[in-house]
Amino acid sequence: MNAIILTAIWGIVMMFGGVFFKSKSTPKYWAIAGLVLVFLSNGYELLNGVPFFEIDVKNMLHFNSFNLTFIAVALFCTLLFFLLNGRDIEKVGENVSEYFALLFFVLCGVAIAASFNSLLTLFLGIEILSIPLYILTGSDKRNLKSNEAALKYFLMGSFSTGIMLMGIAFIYGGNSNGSFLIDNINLGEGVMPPMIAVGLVFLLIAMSFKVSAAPFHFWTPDVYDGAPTVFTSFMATIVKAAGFIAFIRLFDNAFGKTQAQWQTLIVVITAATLLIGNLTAVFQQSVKRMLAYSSIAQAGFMLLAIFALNDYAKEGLILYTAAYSLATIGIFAILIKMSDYTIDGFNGLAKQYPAIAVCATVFLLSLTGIPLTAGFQSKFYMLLAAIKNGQQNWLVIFAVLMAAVSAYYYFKIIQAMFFKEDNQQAGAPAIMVEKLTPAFTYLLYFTALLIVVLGLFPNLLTTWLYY
Amino acid sequence: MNNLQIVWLIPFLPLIGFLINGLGRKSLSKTLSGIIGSGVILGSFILSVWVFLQVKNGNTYVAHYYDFINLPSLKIGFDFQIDQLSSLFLLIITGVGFLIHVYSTSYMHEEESKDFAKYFSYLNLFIFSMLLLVMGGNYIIMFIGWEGVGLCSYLLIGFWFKNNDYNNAAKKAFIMNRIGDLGFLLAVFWLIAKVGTADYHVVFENVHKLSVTDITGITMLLFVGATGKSAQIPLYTWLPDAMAGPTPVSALIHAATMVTAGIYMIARSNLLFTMAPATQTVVAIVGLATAILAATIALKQNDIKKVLAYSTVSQLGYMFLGLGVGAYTGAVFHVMTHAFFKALLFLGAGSVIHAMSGEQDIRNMGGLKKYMSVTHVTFLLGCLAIAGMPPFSGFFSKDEILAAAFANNPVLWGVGVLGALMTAFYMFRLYAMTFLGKFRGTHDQEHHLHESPAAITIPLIILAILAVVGGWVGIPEVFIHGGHRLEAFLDPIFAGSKAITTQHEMSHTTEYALMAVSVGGALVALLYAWNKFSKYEKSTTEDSSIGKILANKWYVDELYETIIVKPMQSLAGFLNNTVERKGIDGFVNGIGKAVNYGSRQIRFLQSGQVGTYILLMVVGILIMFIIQFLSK
Amino acid sequence: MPINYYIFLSLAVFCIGIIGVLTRRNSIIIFMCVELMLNAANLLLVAFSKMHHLVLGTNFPTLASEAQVFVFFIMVVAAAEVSVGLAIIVMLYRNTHSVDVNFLNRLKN
Amino acid sequence: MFGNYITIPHLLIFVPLIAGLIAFLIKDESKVKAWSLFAAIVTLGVSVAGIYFSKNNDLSGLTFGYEWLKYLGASFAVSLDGVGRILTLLTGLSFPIIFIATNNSSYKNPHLFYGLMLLSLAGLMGVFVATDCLLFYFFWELALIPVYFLCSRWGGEKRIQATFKFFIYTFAGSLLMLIGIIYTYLQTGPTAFAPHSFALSAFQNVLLQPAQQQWLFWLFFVAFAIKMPIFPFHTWQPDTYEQSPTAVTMVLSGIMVKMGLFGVIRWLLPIFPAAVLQYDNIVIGLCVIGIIYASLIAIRQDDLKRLVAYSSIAHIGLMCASLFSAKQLAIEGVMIQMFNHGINIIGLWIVIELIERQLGIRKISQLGGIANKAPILTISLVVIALANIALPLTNSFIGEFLMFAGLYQFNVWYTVVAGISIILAAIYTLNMVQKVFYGEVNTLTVATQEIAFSEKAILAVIIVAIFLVGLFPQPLLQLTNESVAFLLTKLK
Amino acid sequence: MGIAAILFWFLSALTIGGAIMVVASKNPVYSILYLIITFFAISGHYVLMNAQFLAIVNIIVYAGAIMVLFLFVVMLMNLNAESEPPQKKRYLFFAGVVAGCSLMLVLVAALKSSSSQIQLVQMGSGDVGLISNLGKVLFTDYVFPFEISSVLFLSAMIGAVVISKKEVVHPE
Repeated sequence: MNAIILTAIWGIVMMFGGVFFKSKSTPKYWAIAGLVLVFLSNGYELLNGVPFFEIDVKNMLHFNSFNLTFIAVALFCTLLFFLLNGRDIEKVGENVSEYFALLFFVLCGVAIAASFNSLLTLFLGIEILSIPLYILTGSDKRNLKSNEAALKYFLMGSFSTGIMLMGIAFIYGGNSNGSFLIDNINLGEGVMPPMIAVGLVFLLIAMSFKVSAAPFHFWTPDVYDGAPTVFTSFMATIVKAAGFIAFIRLFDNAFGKTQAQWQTLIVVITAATLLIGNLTAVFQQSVKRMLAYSSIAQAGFMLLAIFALNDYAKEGLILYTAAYSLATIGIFAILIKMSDYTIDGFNGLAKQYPAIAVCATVFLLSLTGIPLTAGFQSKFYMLLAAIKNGQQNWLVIFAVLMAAVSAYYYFKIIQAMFFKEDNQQAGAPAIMVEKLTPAFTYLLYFTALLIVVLGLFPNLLTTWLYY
Repeated sequence: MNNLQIVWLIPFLPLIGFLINGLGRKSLSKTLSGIIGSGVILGSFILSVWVFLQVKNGNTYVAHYYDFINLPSLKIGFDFQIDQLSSLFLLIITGVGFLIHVYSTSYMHEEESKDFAKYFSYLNLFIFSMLLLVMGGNYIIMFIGWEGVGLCSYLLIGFWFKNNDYNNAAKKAFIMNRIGDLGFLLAVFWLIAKVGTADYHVVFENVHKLSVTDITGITMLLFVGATGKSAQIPLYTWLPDAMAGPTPVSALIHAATMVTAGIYMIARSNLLFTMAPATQTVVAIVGLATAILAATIALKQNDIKKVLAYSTVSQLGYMFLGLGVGAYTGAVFHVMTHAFFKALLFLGAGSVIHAMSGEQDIRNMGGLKKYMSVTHVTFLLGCLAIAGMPPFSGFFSKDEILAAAFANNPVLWGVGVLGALMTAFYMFRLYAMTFLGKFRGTHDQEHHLHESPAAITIPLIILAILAVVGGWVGIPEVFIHGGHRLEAFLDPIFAGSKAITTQHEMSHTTEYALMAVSVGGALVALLYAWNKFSKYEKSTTEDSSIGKILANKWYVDELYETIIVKPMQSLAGFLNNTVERKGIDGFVNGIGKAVNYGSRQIRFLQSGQVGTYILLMVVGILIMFIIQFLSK
Repeated sequence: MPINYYIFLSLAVFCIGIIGVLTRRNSIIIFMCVELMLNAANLLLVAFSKMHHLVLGTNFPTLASEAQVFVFFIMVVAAAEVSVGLAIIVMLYRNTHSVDVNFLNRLKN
Repeated sequence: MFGNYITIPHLLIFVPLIAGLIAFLIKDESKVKAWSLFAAIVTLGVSVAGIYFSKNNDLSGLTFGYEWLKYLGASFAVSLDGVGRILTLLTGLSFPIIFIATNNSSYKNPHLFYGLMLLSLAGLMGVFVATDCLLFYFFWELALIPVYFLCSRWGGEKRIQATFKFFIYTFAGSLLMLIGIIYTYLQTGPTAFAPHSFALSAFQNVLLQPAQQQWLFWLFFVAFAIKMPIFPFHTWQPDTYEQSPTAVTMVLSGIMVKMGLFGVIRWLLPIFPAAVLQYDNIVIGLCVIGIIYASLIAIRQDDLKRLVAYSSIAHIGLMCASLFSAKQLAIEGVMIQMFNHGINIIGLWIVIELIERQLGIRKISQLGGIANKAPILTISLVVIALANIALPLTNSFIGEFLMFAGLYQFNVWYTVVAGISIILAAIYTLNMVQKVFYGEVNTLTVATQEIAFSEKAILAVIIVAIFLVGLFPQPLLQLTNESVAFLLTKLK
Repeated sequence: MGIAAILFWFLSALTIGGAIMVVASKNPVYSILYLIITFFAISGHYVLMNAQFLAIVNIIVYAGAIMVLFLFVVMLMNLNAESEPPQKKRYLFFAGVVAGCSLMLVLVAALKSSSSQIQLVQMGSGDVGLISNLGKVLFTDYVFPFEISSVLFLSAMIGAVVISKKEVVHPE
């Protein structure tokens, strides 16, 4: 609750700040300060179970350790993102303060989507999270790619909103309680009435769209590619993670007992997502676009949690979102500083910036799922959950084979950094667009270290679920 | 503790010699390495004599040193078995070995000092391995020696490693030996699987528990091993090629000792073979066939060492014939006499080659009688011995084998005698072409001709004496009552076999008649060859067709090349180029390529047009609904 | 009225909206078709609300109002979406002088 | 030694790990060489101490499990049993040898090179001492990563593709194994803290239906088969060996392939006995095909490294076949042969490295006559090569003899076919010796010089090891006796 | 057939007809006008179901505000039938139609057997849809969503500003 209220308020603060802030870099500090505040207040709520604000939400929001932990993760990752990329947000355009305001609103949406307990709050949360993103995607107004991405995102996003509403309507119509509350939708184990089933499929499709699962992923590569890179980093991590948390909450709490009746769908979606994400990523030359596809691929793995729907799945999903977000934010933070976004642009990075290259390697290894990184632990949990579920073991095997494919494209970057020579010709542009500040470098170390620590002791995170 | 426990010294001394010569080859002078090399063998010889005296009265002793392998299901001790058979072989190996070492000090004197030392170290290593082979108390230790001698043979054949032909010969010897070794090993595995051990005495005690299949299989495989080591059909072709090595090596390894390892092994396992009549028949037939085949080839060879090599193969064939017909004593007897006269012949040939400055073609020799009298006389004695002329040693041993063959099956005897005739013929062809007539070499060579130094001639003389008198330990009953001292001596070894075979008692008349036929025939062949080839002139006339086949060794090498080597090479090439590269690796890479290809194709889904995207999404929605509602 | 009539009516409108999205290239019209889809959902929700009210209304008088409030929120969201969407379309039009969704396809593959 | 908290297995992991991290900081080439040699020797000391101090053979003897992922039932449990001891000894012995042998090679960025080498040492040690399946998997992957970097950074021309193939191949295999691990884990019983357990003992006692074992078996086996490698999963190997820097090739072929065998011994045979007995014929059949296949291909190789690579495939195939025969003799043979093969093949690589470093070539067809110039080198190679083809009194003979003897008890015909490799091995080895060392020198080899003292010394160490084990194998056999006995009780 | 039924069928026909014409009209301005007709028809449905508040909001917000905005933009851009981008690829057109119709078919098939077909919709009566009732609910039970939707509007507002501020275009 704290997070929802405070992010909304701080978003307004940032909005008005735009009028008063003189320097271009002031909003960043305000934003960071606000975020720290939100993070701490959320932490307080997580530890004490009591929010600052006593608001009767009529059971439309529900807070427990699961979603509070996730919100904490999301806030923490955003904080890291602000710290690492604050300067880059400033470079996107002139309305810096507004960007931060929008980011806060997105966070508000994230918090709502993570803690909804009614289809209404789910819908509102997702919209609050989406609409600012349409704008952020198009915020690089001078760039036609950004324009195109915004249009595509917007059109397809609102299309999926239509789908989702249709689903909500059928769910509402189908259950005889006449309620949008998740608890009331909760069905028995019997055969679903057709209306519920139709609504469920619509909702499944809409949620799949939000988490960019195939075949509803088409917006992802283009939007991630076209959006200003800083915002891609944010979208691909925190927002997508929130989508997953909403997804699993909805399908676990509302439809968990009838899982057998819709599991086939999720299997098909998971398999398709893994296949398309990994396969298409292989060919990409642009690292940014490759990461977009890789985010689809990672979504495929996260979908295993929806497929499994057990305790391991929930623990694992939190871990996965954290691991994936940290690594992706890290790799994007480096990518933003590169002058050339193609894989060849990374050639010889290790020679000129060995420490950065090592950090990037840690991020990529984590994304691949090599032990000692958080990525391994999260993939491990996903597999654990999926195998525990016991159905469709071929899907698990398929998933790991696709993970092997993913090693192929992640390691292409590692190869470029370490084993290839940089462009030695005179007049060739430098690898990095600007000199890296020590703070940036140390933060990067910190992120990498965090990934390793989580890789060794994932319980540092999962233990909060049982707080 | 039995004082025979120290027999470990016998192989240990050559090992020391090997190590000293091997490690100190740069610092040792030639004299010193010669003395060390020969001295250690002399030491072993003296010990062997002592051992011989210990076991003369029928004692046997197994010396256990340590547990080589000690597992719950298999115990193999590092054991030496000292009995009559091994002590006899010890004497032959160390005795003949010592003579050949002495001979080598002179023969190899032209080598650089480090090569000289290397040579002696190899020779010592060979003696060490050979001693392990015959002293081993179980099949494993025997196998260690068995492969060890193969290795030394490889090293010594390829001693002049700059020459690729020599290397090829060495390689061929090793590989063919290994084929046999595989058979040996499989037999040992079989034994271990069935008996649970490889110790001789345990195996022989439990032999009655084995089924006929087992025994036949084991003995067949052992015999395969023997064909490799002892150059029998089909694995004999390496031995003539092995003549690439220095001549003393040929004398020691490829005539006197190593090649008789197969006979030793079968004699050692006589009980097994006796209980496997089928194998015995095979052994006899293969032995005889080898004897005849090699003899025919030897008829047309012109290289002095090649003739001797084929004669070795042929004589080994006789030994196997003996083993096959159950005349174990005869076979061992022939091993002994053969060791004397064949070593003598090889060393004599070496002396000739030495004098001829490396020339080995007998067509370029002739009339050497007058230049090298000692060599000539000793060589002649050797030839008489191998031709089976009484009372030279070869007569007695060969006669014993042939007599046993006759008792078994007269056909075997008949073919055996035919081989004996050929032996007499080609040996005297060799003798005549080398020593009689007039010299056919270059003027330069003639100028160099000389008798060899004492280090060469003395071993020749000693061996010649042995070649003459060596057979007297086995004078058959028909001549002297109780004359066969060797048989009595070896009786403890073969008693088990004798107990279960029926003895064919032949009348003395028959025996005399058999001897008369073989000796008479050999004498005729001998005189014919003497007469014909002492007047040999170089001629360019083509051989007759059969002569050509014989001169080309029945084209067996070519046959092997065609049916084994070439197909194997092309199979390997096929596997390497096609199966490996295109097949398996192609498949693995194909997965990668397929992923790449799929990636290139699947990206076209991402057409960049919103319309298409939404269309695909709608199709996806349709599919979802169809799965959900219509798939049931 | 049986509820099925409303369901099929809504579905018809919804599908027409989808067909519009699929067949038109003018981004404004596509957007309008999306609005059509939203309205289909609205109509359905209201119909369901009244359906539930018929059954439950006597015991829970305010229960069925939930769906109508929901529709209200959908309209809110739609309004917000429209403002953003039109802003984006206008921006695009300013840059390219086209409202064709297929005009820009720099981002692909 | 240090009480209950730091035991020898822990030291085996952490000494090289910490030393490796320190090595990253030492930029000076000679210093980092000295440091890593020192660290490797200390590790060797620890592994020797491990043999000395851990006489009893049960896996709990030296175990101390730190709580690690307690709620998952995983712990940082390490221990040394017979197999572990023999392999840690091999690993401990190999690294000093490798460091000394390659002391004269200079690498770009030596601190990275040696740091990564030490890290891979730590990873390997971890694999051999882990008694917790998750921990095992951790180390299993971790050993791979440094090697990947080593090969790709310091390897030959086509290193990137070759290593990449190797990496993806093994990674895919290990992921499949991970599925198997998780599935088995979910079948284990609860512990005090967790619903299931990753402990080795739990895995060994898990009750699996034959149907479950059947597919779990393949998941594990594929991972191990790729690592070993077994025909037809072997094609990464020759390329990788060829392209890697020789020091890394030594690690790969000397030790890393043993990971696969070790995996079979520790994790496959005891856990899925029913499936092992069901599929033994298929696996052994594959192995036997591989033995002959690889030996035949080795005959046609022109590159020294590829030749040794294929010979290694053949040898490993025999070891794997023997393991699956589940006969006491055969498994004993494998145990000792793992050690011997490591020593021998490292010896072979050293010789190849010495040739390549001097002449810059390793094509058999280009070499020749080296024996004229460098007799010590030649003798060393001949001895090691002969040991490699299992000549009696060398170490390999013991192993191969026992393996064949055991395999024979399993099935005669497999033994006969596999036995042909004895002959084929002689063919390719002698061919190689002849063409590389004998004959006359040519223009490319005329500059060959005799090797330096340190290299002689290291080759001497290897040769002494070869003969020592060849003559007195019993102590090494003794080491693994009880492990084998345990394995056999599982396979009954 | 009662008056309600007649009205229902009429309004339904109007709704669907309007919707079809939205899609089918070449001229964007006509599309907008047909859309307004559709919205009015839907509002009629709301009235029919006694959801008065929604009927009014629908007309004010949708047909009024939103559609006017659309119209304004279209006029601003001076879009007409000539400037309309043609669907060049016929197969895409047919694919779209076929896909949409199939979806309709599948959904109808899925819901045809719905047990709710016998359930009736309360027409003309029932007071849940009255302004007073809804207002009460909105400001008591639904006050949180109501407040939080202000965030939505704020972000939309900021967005519109951020997006619409004029900046110089450098393509690519």
